[in-house]
Amino acid sequence: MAKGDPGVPTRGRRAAPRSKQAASAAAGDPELVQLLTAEGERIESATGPDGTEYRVDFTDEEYRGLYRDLVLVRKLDAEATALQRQGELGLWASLLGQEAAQVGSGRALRTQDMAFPTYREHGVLYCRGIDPIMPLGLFRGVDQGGWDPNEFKFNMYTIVIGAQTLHATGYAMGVAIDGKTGTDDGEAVIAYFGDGATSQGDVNEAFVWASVFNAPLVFFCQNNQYAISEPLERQTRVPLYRRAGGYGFPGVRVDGNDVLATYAVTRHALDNARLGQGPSLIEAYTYRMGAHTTSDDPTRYRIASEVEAWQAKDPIARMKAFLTKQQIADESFFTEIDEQARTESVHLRERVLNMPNPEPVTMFDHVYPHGSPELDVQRAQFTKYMESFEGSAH
Amino acid sequence: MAKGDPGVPTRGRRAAPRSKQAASAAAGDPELVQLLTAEGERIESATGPDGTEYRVDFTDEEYRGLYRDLVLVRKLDAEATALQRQGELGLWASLLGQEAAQVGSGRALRTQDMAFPTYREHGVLYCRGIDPIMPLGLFRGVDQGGWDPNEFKFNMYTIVIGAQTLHATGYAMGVAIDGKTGTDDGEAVIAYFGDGATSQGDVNEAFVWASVFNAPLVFFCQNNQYAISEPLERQTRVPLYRRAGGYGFPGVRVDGNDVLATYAVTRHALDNARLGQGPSLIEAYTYRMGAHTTSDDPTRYRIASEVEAWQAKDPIARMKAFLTKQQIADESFFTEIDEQARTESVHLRERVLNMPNPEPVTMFDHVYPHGSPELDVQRAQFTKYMESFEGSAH
Amino acid sequence: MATETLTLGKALNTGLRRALENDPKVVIMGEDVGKLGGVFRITDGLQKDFGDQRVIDTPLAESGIIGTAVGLAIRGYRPVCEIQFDGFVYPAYDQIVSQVAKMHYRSQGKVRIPMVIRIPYGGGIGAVEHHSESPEAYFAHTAGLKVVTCANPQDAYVMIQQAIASDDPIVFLEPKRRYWEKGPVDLEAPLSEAYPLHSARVVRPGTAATVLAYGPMVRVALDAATAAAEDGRELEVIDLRTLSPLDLTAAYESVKRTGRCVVVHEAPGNLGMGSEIAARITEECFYSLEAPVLRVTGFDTPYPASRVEEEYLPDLDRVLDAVDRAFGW
Amino acid sequence: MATETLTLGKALNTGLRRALENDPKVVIMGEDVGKLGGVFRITDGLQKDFGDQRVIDTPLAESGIIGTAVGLAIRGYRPVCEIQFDGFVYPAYDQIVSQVAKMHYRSQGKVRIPMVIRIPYGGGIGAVEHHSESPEAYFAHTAGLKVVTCANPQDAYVMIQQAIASDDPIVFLEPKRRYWEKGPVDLEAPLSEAYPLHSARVVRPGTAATVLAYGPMVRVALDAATAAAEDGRELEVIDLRTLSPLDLTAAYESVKRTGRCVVVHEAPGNLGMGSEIAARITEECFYSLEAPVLRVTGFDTPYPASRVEEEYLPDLDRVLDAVDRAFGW
Ligand SMILES: Cc1ncc(C[n+]2csc(CCOP(=O)(O)OP(=O)(O)O)c2C)c(N)n1
Ligand SMILES: Cc1ncc(C[n+]2csc(CCOP(=O)(O)OP(=O)(O)O)c2C)c(N)n1
Ligand SMILES: [Mg+2]
Ligand SMILES: [Mg+2]
Repeated sequence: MAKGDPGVPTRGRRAAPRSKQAASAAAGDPELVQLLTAEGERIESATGPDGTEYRVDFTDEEYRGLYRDLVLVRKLDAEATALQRQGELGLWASLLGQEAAQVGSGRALRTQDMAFPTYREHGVLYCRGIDPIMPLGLFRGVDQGGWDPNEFKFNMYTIVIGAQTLHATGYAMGVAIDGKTGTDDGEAVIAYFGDGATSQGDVNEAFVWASVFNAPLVFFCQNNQYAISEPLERQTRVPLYRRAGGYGFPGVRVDGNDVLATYAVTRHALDNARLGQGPSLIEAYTYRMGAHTTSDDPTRYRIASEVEAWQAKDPIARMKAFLTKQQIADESFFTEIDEQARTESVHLRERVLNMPNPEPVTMFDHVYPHGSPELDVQRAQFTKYMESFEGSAH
Repeated sequence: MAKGDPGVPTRGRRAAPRSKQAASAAAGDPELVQLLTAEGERIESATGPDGTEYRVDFTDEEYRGLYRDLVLVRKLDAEATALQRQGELGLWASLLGQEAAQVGSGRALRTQDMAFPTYREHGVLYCRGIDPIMPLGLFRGVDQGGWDPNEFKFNMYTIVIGAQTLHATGYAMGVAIDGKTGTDDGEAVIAYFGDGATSQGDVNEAFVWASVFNAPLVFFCQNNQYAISEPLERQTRVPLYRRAGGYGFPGVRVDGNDVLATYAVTRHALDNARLGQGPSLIEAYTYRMGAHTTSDDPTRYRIASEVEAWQAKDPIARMKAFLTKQQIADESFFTEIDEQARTESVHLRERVLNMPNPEPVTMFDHVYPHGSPELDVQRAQFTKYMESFEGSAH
Repeated sequence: MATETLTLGKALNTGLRRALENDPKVVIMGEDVGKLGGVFRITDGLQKDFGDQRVIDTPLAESGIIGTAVGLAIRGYRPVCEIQFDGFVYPAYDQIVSQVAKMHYRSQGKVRIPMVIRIPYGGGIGAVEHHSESPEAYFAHTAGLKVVTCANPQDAYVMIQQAIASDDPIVFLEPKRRYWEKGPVDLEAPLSEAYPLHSARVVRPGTAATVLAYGPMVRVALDAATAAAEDGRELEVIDLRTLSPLDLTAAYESVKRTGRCVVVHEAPGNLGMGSEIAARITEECFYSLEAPVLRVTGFDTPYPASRVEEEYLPDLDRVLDAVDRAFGW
Repeated sequence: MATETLTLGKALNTGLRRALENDPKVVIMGEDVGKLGGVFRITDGLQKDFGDQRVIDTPLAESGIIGTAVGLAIRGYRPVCEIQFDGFVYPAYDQIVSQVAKMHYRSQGKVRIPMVIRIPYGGGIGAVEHHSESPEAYFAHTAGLKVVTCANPQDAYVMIQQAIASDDPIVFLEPKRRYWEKGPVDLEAPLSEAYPLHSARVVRPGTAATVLAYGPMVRVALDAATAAAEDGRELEVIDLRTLSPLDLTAAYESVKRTGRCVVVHEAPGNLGMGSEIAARITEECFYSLEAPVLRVTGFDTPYPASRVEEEYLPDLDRVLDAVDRAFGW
């Protein structure tokens, strides 16, 4: 990243006491790493529980780019929610409120890094350069995920809670076996999961394996405070980032509504991984502003005032306040971004409406790389059966 | 427990500095709780990682009782190994080396406490008052465990690694729902498992649940340094007792070859649990002196010198040295105990040799509490089929 | 007689409420079963009325749900576990097949695990992957478990109570696409006089061929029978209700009369319930069969994307096609 | 031709060695597979010769073994996972049925999981609980997985290499009680010319009745055929070898000739391979069958204490009894 503009603190200046205090004030948690307060105040640097100093050093252009990402992924996400409401998608798992956690971590990835998402990482997917229509096929029911994980270094969505953390661990073990760690341009891997997922056996096994094999892996937990209706207290009685210590690797809690801090913390963890220093756990402390999915009714289990309190910590509003105050961007920029987001979402909508239904017979495709004679028979019978309904059957 | 004799330190005398030092000297680990060194020196008290002071206050009679337990379970275990070598058992999982961990924790249990063992807790089983022949049926292949878990408050052996830790957690949740915690005579639960088991999803899920539900449960991990051939480093890169911190409950490492320290630590943890203070983890640091089971050949994966080093930390030898030095017992006592152990093991052997094979038709018993018409048919067919071989078929 | 019209989901909810009322040892546990009332609202209102120690919101861990329920059962409770969707039962598979199913056997009858594992199952609701599976064969193949499934509100109401009252560990499969279908439910008939849990039932008598179905497919089979009747073919439809143990008494009797049999289920055909049923019926009715037992099932692929599930799932046409084939054999 | 006499276990060991030699992407992983060489020594010596990054000793966690192997496969490796005993595969069940089996389908062919899951299975070795199970139906019912099993050293040597070379995810079942049985193994015949992996094989031609078996039961079927021949009855014995997909071509042809069929396996009969095979053979050979397909299987109980396993497991007498029943139908 290039150097920051004069109005923004740059690398090298120490401001540890201020950071601690500000973070504490913002979230009531002295251990929360924060670089941008809810009011849009920049904090020069913040100290993690192991003493690591986190800071960022962005150009104006880069700050504006992060803002653009945040707005775009929120808008595309909102469009998907609207499409679901109109019956165009079967379901949608919105990222509303988690934009900074996703863009911050997604932008921290380098091209060679591999990501393993859940079903909610539309923002990370966007950062990886994947066409945002891709996950809509899954939620529309026309496919089960359309992109090529190896092309974009972004794996398939995983719906079974936690399963992907083991895949990420294995992949990272492979990176290490390949000798692709230990240098600046080494490869790192990131595994996304939620607060609920931390209770699954698989996730804890992933902790064991990553630690024992010193895998170049960042465990990125978006703690959005809920697993459907279950509040965090149903999964843990201590902050989640502390789980890491029990397995012998570092854990850090970052303000997940702060795109700068999330970026800094993730970048640091990824770099450690690529340098061969093994795994770490990031708990991105954030909030699921919407429903769990479009099928969910959160009014049954949480109160409006809680949502309002988090509204005040909105990741985009604080970034906008910062850009404005620092005169990095003005109204015309914001309008332009809104317009771009609108255009892209209209475009998305049009393409979704035109997404064709798959041919029924394609359900027999890709069950096995090498096929199966049994399935060939079933496919043939099915084809014949379907043809029997056609007026002009062969 | 009644008051100790004059030669033994009693409750209330502080000796913290000495304890730390001694433990450190003995195991190279300042965090190891120890009350009896490998040489049989008593340490007045030892401090756990959370500052808890551990001490014991036994009468001579009680010290001798613990010694008797240790010798007896070792002898009975050796007899079982011999029986296996002679083809009388299909398999045996020896507790050799782990007598103190098992007797110390087993004797710390109160009558109302419930234990969930693995397949190696013959010493705990003995302390629970179960006829030591019971597990031999399982290893002989005549049954799959013969005692009544509710009568003895000692559950069935569990072979699938880690599964019983969840059972223990659920049982402990039931204790809490029953309102049987919060008083001196409350109930507590103990779950046994090995170092290898700490990698299983189930065990980590048990940590989550026990913590979230504040279950009156002691996780008792016998770290015998191996899971079959896999050394501890294959399961963790930090001491296992620290795992607990990540879930928000206390963990402590105790010298598992020290029956006094194991007793003290377990008693303390159980009492906390029964008082409603929730779960804790004990790592009993010990060593599997024998093979994993009689099917195993440990010479393939560990060196003799390692075994020898642990030989010097033998749990029985140090207890004998202590009793001798403190004149709590003399040669005639030791001879008497050896004699008693010999008699009991001969008795055990005789009874094993006379254990009848089950009637084949009993394999249809107890599949379901309420039976099944399908199985009734199979049983009837089987009976008829078997009768067709008899000379005097009906 | 207090007959009310209820959805199948509400009938289950009412049955669970009765079970909680009748036995203080009954506890419900699962993800989101409390305040939310479950993602399908089957436990709606129960935590409010019975408290959070009777209706327990759990951490997100299926092995934990079943494993701790085993412990609660050993402690004397009667846990009713909800697995949120069919496709999420597999993390608990080890606890189910190696512990729940075997504890009674292992202990020679000394330990009972009176547990009910409720699983909404099957497709047809336009869901994403893992939300439309039919895992019944995995459980029915497992000795030590019993497996039942309801197809209408009355059965739902009664069977869930019977399952909870039973000391056997029971996998209780709920046809999720039928949760919203309504039917009469007699809320007052005593449980002791109810139709036995592990019994199949003829739900439409007929003479031409026998159609066996269960859970979500019973409606399809009945619809097929109605359509066939218009063509003058009277199909006998049997709702199997219990998948383990299977109750094929009525089926044997029926096939011996009709000579033709079609089994319908959503699960893939290979090693599905249909295979076992076909094998048994062939053994029992060998000389009565005019055609082999034919199976109308999901295909041997993973459950496909929802936009093609209609073609994946057996429907009226495929049932009638099989009946035709049986007649043309 | 370099034919050597090897035990089945040694044949597997040699096949694994070949696979490691031929493809640097092949990695072996599991509990105790390294220094110890596995509890059955199937991986004996391999870590020593190929290093601990090719033969990986893992933490004690089956879901972890399979889950990380999925990741290694995505990375381009070809993991060969050892599950120590049949009864310990269930903690990995979720990863196997929801990930390994479905990744290729989900990704529309973009992601391949060329994984082999080796499982020593079956009883007869006097073991304690969970060490004698036959879980094949659980996998064969799962679309997206292939399932094979070997019955002799030659097949063991070839099939393990074929399975590793295949891009399909394959559950490779090893008949543990046959590990110590010896037979000739041709170590030089090129893999490309070997008998195809997913094909059954007639191992003894006959005319009177068809006996289908696989894995540990092939020997029992052959012994039964020898005994029957003494009574003048020539049984045709087919070693199925592949359980998913099933290859019943030879069986259909055989049953059409013999009119009688007996299927033998150790797993419980209910929903076992025998059910599927019986159902298919009945469909295909309906007019040739003189008796229903009869199944000789383990009983529908958990695997019993080892002192009665001899009576639990199908043996020569039970096979002959079934053949007699088929003749007396
Ligand atoms: C194994 C499994 N169990 C249950 C579910 C159903 N389910 C889907 S999302 C979810 C909650 C996940 O919570 P969390 O991990 O916090 O992620 P979030 O949805 O909040 O992003 C549940 C229970 C599932 N997908 N997989
Ligand atoms: C789920 C499962 N996987 C594998 C095994 C096979 N196995 C039996 S004991 C054992 C090692 C257990 O090690 P540890 O937990 O340290 O206990 P220890 O035997 O040392 O007392 C293994 C791998 C098993 N019983 N269960
Ligand atoms: Mg969440
Ligand atoms: Mg161990």
